[in-house]
Order: sequence, then C-alpha cells, then structure tokens
Amino acid sequence: MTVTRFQPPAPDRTLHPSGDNRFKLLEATMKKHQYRPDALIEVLHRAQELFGYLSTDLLLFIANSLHLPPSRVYGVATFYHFFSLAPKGEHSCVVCLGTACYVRGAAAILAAAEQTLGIKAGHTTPDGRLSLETARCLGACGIAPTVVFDGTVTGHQTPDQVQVWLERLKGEGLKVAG
Amino acid sequence: MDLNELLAIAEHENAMRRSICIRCCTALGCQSAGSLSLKQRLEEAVAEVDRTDIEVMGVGCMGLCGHGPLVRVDPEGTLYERVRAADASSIVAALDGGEATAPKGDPHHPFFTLQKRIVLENSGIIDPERIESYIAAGGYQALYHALHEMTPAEVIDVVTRSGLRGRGGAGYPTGLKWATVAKSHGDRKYVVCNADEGDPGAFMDRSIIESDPHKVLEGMAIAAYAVGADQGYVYVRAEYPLAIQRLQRAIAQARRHGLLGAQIFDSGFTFRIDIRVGAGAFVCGEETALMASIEGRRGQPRPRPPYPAESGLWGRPTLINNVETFANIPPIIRNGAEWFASIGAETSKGTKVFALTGKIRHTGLIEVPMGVTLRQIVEEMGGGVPNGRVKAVQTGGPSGGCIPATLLDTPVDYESLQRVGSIMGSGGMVVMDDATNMVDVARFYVEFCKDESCGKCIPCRAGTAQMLHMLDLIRAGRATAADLDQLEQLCMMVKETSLCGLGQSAPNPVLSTMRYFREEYEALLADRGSAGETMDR
Amino acid sequence: MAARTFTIDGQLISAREGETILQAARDHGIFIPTLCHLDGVSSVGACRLCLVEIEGSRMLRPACVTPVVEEMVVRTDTARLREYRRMIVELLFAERNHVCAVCVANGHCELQDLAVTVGMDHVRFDYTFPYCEVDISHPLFGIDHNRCVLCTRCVRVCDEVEGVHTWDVAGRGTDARVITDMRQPWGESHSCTSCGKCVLACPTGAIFRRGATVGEMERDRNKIAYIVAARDQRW
Amino acid sequence: MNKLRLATVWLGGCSGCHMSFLDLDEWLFELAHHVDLVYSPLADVKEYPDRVDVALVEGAVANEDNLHLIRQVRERTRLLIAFGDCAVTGNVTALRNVLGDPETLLRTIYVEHADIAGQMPLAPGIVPRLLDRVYPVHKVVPVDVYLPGCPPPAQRIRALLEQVLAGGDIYLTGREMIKFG
Repeated sequence: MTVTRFQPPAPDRTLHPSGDNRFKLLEATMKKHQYRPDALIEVLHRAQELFGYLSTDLLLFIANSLHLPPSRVYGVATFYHFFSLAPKGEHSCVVCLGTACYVRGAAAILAAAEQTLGIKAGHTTPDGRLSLETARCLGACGIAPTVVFDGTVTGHQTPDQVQVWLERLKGEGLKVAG
Repeated sequence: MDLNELLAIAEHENAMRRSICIRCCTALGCQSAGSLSLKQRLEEAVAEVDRTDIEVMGVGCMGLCGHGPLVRVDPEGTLYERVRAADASSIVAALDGGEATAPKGDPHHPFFTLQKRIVLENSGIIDPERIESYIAAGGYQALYHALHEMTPAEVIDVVTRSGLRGRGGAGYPTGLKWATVAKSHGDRKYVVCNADEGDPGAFMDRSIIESDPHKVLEGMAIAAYAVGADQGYVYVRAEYPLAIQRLQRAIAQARRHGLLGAQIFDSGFTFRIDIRVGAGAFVCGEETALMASIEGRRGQPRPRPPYPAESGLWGRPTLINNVETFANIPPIIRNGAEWFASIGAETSKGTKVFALTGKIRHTGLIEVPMGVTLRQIVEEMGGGVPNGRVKAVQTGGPSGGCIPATLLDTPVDYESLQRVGSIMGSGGMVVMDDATNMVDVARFYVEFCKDESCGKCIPCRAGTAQMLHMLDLIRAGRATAADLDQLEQLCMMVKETSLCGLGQSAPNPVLSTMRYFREEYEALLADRGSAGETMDR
Repeated sequence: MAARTFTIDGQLISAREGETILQAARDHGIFIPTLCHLDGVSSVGACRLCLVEIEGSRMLRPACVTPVVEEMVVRTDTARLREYRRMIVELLFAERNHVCAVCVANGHCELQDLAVTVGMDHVRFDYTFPYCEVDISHPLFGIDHNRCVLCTRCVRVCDEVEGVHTWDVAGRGTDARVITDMRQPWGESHSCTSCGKCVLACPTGAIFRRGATVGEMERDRNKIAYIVAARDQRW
Repeated sequence: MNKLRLATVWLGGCSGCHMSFLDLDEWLFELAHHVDLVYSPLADVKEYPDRVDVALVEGAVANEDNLHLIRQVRERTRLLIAFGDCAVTGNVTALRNVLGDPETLLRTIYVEHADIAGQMPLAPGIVPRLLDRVYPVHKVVPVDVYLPGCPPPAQRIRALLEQVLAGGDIYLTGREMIKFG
C-alpha cells in the first residue's frame, strides 16, 4: 500500500515562478536526486549555496518539492551548524576553535576579532558587511592556529591579523561602520 | 577493464616519469601556506631552465604540516621546508649545484624514520588527482585480486586474521563486523565510509582522502564485495572542501575506468559510491546518527541494538567503517593477513595514523606501528615542547582523556590507552605544556560536547550543560569540595546512562584530568560556606 | 509465538518473543519508571529512566526498546539505578522552569510523579532558569516551553497516529525546542488539524488545553493506545 | 523534660507555608508541650537567638536581609529544615531569575511597564537590596531536611515534626511527604 502524505497548502509561492534563475538551479538539483526525501541535506546545501541563507519561504519551497512536512525540513535545517537561517555578511572571518588551535591561543585571536569588528562570534555587523564566526576544527591543525578570511584558510595566526585583514578590506574600499 | 589494461596503465604511467621529480605538497595545510602558487612557480622555473629530465608533481601530505609548504626533490630526497614561491628557481638551480634559498629539512629525523607507512604509503608520493598515479603505485590490484581470486568469505577471513580493528575509535574487530553484515539478510546492503572526522585536533582522514583518495574507494569496493553490498556512501564533513573535491574527482575517474559501477573488472560485481556531505554536526560521527543524516534527517542517534550491521540505512544491513580502516584494506589483501598481523602490538595490529599537534616542535601527520610509546612519538618524533615541558598528551579528542607526562611510556594500543583513562580515538594527539591549565582543558572539551549534544537523551543534553556550569563555578572560585564530588558523580552518570558514544564519553576529559591533575581543581575550590560570599557582591 | 523465560528482580517471568523488558515487567506488575515512552507510539529510548541492569552486560539498557532474551537476568531497582534516575529527574527540573505550584498540570504530571518516585526532595544541581516562550496563538491549545522535557511524545503521536507531522524538534542540545511547521505560532500552523492528540500525549504541563488553570489539566492518556488499537483492528 | 527550641523563619516567600503551619490548629497545642517557639514572624522576637534546635525556614534567599538572616540561622541552629517549595527550589520567588539581573528586572517592571511616571524604586536603608538572583536555601547554607510543597499541607508538616520530636533519623518519602507544588 502506498500512502500519500497530506500536504499542507503552501503559502504564497510568489517568489518561485518569478523567473529567479536560482530556483531553476535548485529544481535541477532536486531533480537529479529524483525529489527523494533523503536528499534533503544535499538540497539544503545547494539552496544555501545559491541563496546565501535559508529563508522560511525557501525552506517551504523545498518542503513542498520533496513532499516533506515543513517542521521536518525546519528541524533538519536548524540541527546542522552549517545551515544559516539568516543572511550572512559579505565578508567573513572564521576563527577555528579546534583543540590544536585552542592550545596555541585561538581564544586570544577570537577575543581580538570580537574587539576589532565590534561584534560577537556568530554575528554580522549591523551594516551586513562582515560576519564573525567560529569553526570546530578545520583539520588544518598542523598550521594552528588558523583563521579563514573570506574562504581562504590561513595558518600560524596571531591576534593582530584580524586588524590587518580589516585594514586591507578598508583599503579595497570597504566601508565599515565604527 | 581487466588486469592487463590495469598493468598497461601502470606501465605507461611509469614510463612517463622523469628522472628527477620535484614533489610539492598540495594538501590543505601546505595549500593554506601558498603551495599552489609555489607549484606553479616551480613548473615555470623548470621550463625556464629547459630541462626535460625534471618534472614537478603535486602530491598529498608529506606529514610535517607545521613546516609547510614542503617540497621534496627525488630521487635523492632533499626536503625543503617553509618554501616560498620566490625560492622556486633556486630549488631548481640547486639541481645544477646551486644553493637553494629555502631552509632544508632533515629527512632522517625520527619524525620520518620512526614511521611505518601502510595507510600513508602513497601520501606525498603520488598525485592524488590522477588515478593513473595510484594505479602505477599498484592501486586497484588488490580489488582485482579479491574479485577474481577470492570468495567473499575468503576476503573476510583475511581481514579477520589480519587482526585489523576499527580505526574510528572504539577498535571493534573489522573482520567480525564484516562477517556480521555478510551474514545479515537484506534485499540490499550498504557500505558506508565514515569521513565525518569531527574530533577537533584531528585531521588523519582529511589527509588520507586528500592524499590518496582511490585507496579509500578501493578499500570500500573490496568491503562491498565481501559483504555483498552494491551501494556505498562516503559521509564527509562539509568543512573539508578539498577532500570532497578530490573524492568527487576520484569517483568519476574510477567510474570512467570501470573500477566502480557495473561489472567491475568484468566480474558480476557492481558497486557505486555516492558522496554525502555532512553539515556540521559532531554527533554524526556516531554511526546511527550518521545513518540518520544520510537519510536526510536530523543526525540523532538511536539505541543499539539493532546494530547497523543488521538494520542500518533504510533498515538494511549496513557496514560502516572509517576512512583509515578502509585505507588499510588494499595493503592487507595485497600482502596477506600474516604480514599485517606481524606489525604492531599483541592486541592491536598494524599501524595507526596520528595527527600530532599542540605545543610541540614538529606538528603534522605520522603513521607509527601500534605499540610504540607516547614518549617516542612526543619527544623523539615530535621533538618535544619548545621552551617548556610536556605536561599531558590528549588522545581521542572530546571522547578521550589527558595522559600525564609521567605515563609517557604507555604504549600506543587500544587497551593500554584505555587503562590510563583515555582512548585511542580516531588519532588526534594534542600535546600540552606546563603552561596549560587542565581545568581549562576539561572545560574546553565539555563545552564542545555540550554544543554538539543532539539533545535527544537527557543525561547528555542536560548533563553536559550542568558539567559545564559546574566547571565554570570551579574556575570562578565558587565551588566547594562537595561540588567537586558532585561533578564526579554527575560524570559517572552521564557516562553510564547516555544514549550514544558522544554522551558516554563526554565526561572522559573531566574524569581523566580529575584523576591526574586533581590538585589543579582543588586549588580553585572555595572554603565551605563561602560560596555564598560572592552573592554579596 | 515462542515464550521466553527470564528473571526480573529475582522474579521468574515468562514473556512472548519480541516483547520488551518494559512490557514484560508491566504485565507482571513490576514498575519501571518511564517518561518518553507512550503506549501506542514508537519507543525512542531517550529519557534513560527505564535503564536496567542486565547480568553479563557492561552497559545499562533501556527497558522500553530491549527485547527479552531467554534466561536473561534483569535488575530494575539497584542502588546505582536509583541514584542515576534521581539525577536524571533532577537534571530535568534544573533544565527548564518547572514550577509545580503554578502549573496547569500540578497533580496530574508525570514529571512531578517521577520526582516522588525517585525520592527527589530537592534538586542538587543549580537551576538554569532559561527564558522560554509560551505560545497561546492556537484557539484551543497552548504550549509552554518552560515545562517541556523534549520527550517528543507530541512529535511521535502527531506523526504516527494523526499522520500529520505538524510537530518536530528544531535546534539541538539545550537549545532544542518542539516546533509546529516552520516554527510559526501554533495557531498559524497550516498542517495542524487541532485533533488534540499532542495534548493527550504530553507528560507535563507543556501542552495544555486553553482555559485550564493551575492543577486543572487532566488527560486520559489511554486514549492514544485506544485509538491505535481501534485502528489496527479495522479493515 | 527539656523542650526543643523551635524557630520559624520567613525569607522570600508568600507566608503560605506559615499559614499551613497554623492550619495544624489544635495540634499546635500538642506541639507547644514539646517546643518553645523562640523565634518566628508569629512572635515578637527581633534577634535570631542562639542555640536553636530546629528551624523551619520558609522562602527563598532573594535579598540581602534574607542572606544575612539565613547565615545567622545556620550558625545558630542544629537542624535546619527547608520549609516549602520556595525554600527548597526557589519556586515562584525565583521566577524573576528568568528575567535577568535586578537592575534589568526593576527597570522592566517599574519603568518600562509602568502606566505613568515610571521610576526605579530606590529606598536605601528601608528596602533591602535584591541579590543578583534568587537562590534556594541549600545553595547558600547547608540544609538538613527538605520539606517540599506549595505550601506543604498541614498534615505533612505534622508528620515531619513528629519525626523531629521522636529524635532519630528523619526520612521523608512518598507522595504524601515530598510532592512538589
């Protein structure tokens, strides 16, 4: 016997058929996985890659497409650290807090970063320019302590490196409040 | 693909080799230090001197990550450390009697000479991005051998007799696990490679995949043949983009060469491998949580039994081993059970790869025979602590414990490490010097476990939160001796009642530091009754 | 079905093959405390209150999901188990704001009853006093996260019995919360059928019928098992 | 016969536990044969006396006066009984802990939620300062016996006091004796 799960009516899907090409790309990924529910995490990865973060509407769109209850999709999206339900800053600074980095002074780097950027770890500056994050371990322990500036892993870091990075961004025309 | 074609690829690849090979590490550590532009400069420098007997090869990890980027010139084996792009032409010039501007490393240092490389036999030697390079090193011959000259039962027998135990941490006998899956009934079976290396301070699996991805795939294929599976998954952390990329490339290459997919080596054996990318959850290293995650659900563990070997992915028999375990398989099939069993210690055969990090002179990746002592690893290979003394060695990550310097003569094997209150774990080894406060270390790990607790079972969810709170009270000088006893009882409860390995081992860093460094806790205690003092402010 | 003979707390017991230790114990009037277990829905072995000792096994086993085995020797009431159970209940009381005196479920609460069972006269751990929301956007029901123990009985009953899966768990660890749909207010949930099964299933005062005041939130949990049994027997 | 020196103490609570104590009605006469009430909000004694045998402490430790008093009580009392849910758990008194430190709490209630002319309550020397958070008694001083209940029913109080009067170990168990709420 096959059971078709009741699907709650979707709220306005105004943003989907709008011709936003990213939805087509997301559809393609779901199609590749034959809309199988077990591809949910792969689909969320792709959605975040395309949209930068997972908005409620985007999650609902995925839930409907994969025939999954909304709460299940929301539950999965909030279980994993990698998924963000809020927009991230244009630039990011990720301080690794793995053991090797910790033993070699990562806490001081994070403290300096928080002071320099004026935000706490896990937050984005009010102007949406910069996000400060932490990572559990990047596996680059051989070059600890490490910081990832805009996706580039850099090793043997010191607390003043965050300031250097910020200055460089400013030099490249970034306007940072405060 | 048949054996002749395989050998022809190897032969062709070997014929292409030039007499001098400049090997440049392109694994994550060295890439972060700029090895990609260095490699390009080396290629340009070789082109500039117009020598056709020299080639530049991007290779996997050479081990000494703390001194990267690393370059080795073979066959003489000259090792250069901390090489900058600007050093490239001088390295090439040195082949003509010039002087290289990059500092030279010592390839005869115990860091290298005390190693025994089985899992890492190709690391830093072959080009991980080219299947031909792996085949030239004898790759996929073990798979051919297994498919055409052995029955599944014989494969399992060899693995069993080799004495190989799971390298993910718990050390469960691999052959026994395989036999259970082989015996289990199901319309389909799965093989899963656990590459969700979540232990902070550990990067063995990342390095193996980045340096020699095909070896893992070959190991998985042999396992699938042995247990009767036709579908495999590699569950790899999202934090490892380079490893994912190399795995994807390797899978595509293997498929193209008929080494994965339908009718491998013209046998009746079919095996496909898909990659599943994790999304940042340490608990997914636990096998039932990992399976939930592969199924697209919250990565929450469930009680065992039933074990995955009987009821795993989608309720079907599933074999789950970690990266290093699979990487051990091709050499075992190639060289035989007796060969493997002759290496290592009595109850722990073979070698173990460790990520040696922390306050130590030489950080990086090493592979040593089981049974060597911690002292050999830390003092001889690692070169000890610069400007200080070893205080403790932490093995096993958040699930392990801190072993004090007085026990450095403990041999590295599953049982010995357990006896001193730690575990083998997946291979993280973090050295701490006498400036390290062990209560802080315990807190670091407990906070990690608390943040990573999935929240399903109460002892782990609420227990780790209380452990963290109590450690903070201790560190703030607001705890009494009675609180310390209570923390210890809480640790025992969480250890014995938690649903999965995360909770069951979360107290280990606290218990082991309490056992060996209790005076550091006691030094922070308040007098009885004065706990209330701080309320006056 | 084959019978299995084994002992619980020294008492010789015979059970059907495939039965869990918990079922067998209850059939014979042996009490094992539970919290996340609910007759009629699947067991998850999460609360760890039903852990028992089994001779020859190093690990403690949850009685709710462990099938009986011939000649197994089970102990449900040792000093160690009693101490651990008390600690688990204390951890729950310390984790959120369980203030029995002002709770709708006062006097009809499984957590409150458990505290009595395990002999908890006070909580040794520090209370954490987290800020938790109360959602009374639904016209008939409300949820007070201060009282939630994350047993997931509401999630399971909604998924397995009502078949809707309005509830799930979001976040993880101590931040975990049961949610409806996209974590919107319950009253705005599109999928909820307002069947009230989650209200029946909730062991504490977390999910309640609106209008109930202190101590008034009584429920008949047997209804869940009744619905399941009734449905199983139909064509 | 030496009578037991009994005290009852009222910290941060609603006095409901004391009311319940008074609900013992005529049994109080019986009790009076065995104890001297040496300190109580029901009696006009200003200073907590020395050498108290048994103290029933109602309420949580919420302010500086509570803190001062409970320390005196502990120093001068042989058997300290946490009397009722506020003393045992913090209970309703401790609900404010969820809202943060006293400064934030007072601002929220007396300024932000004020209907007109909100201002911070300030009466130095008259209203005792609030502690950073509310504590159950055993988090401040060691407690010997816990009697839960909001309030503990009169019969529960009587059952406890009978055990106290009988001497020997005190052992409370079962729904009648230790149910919260």
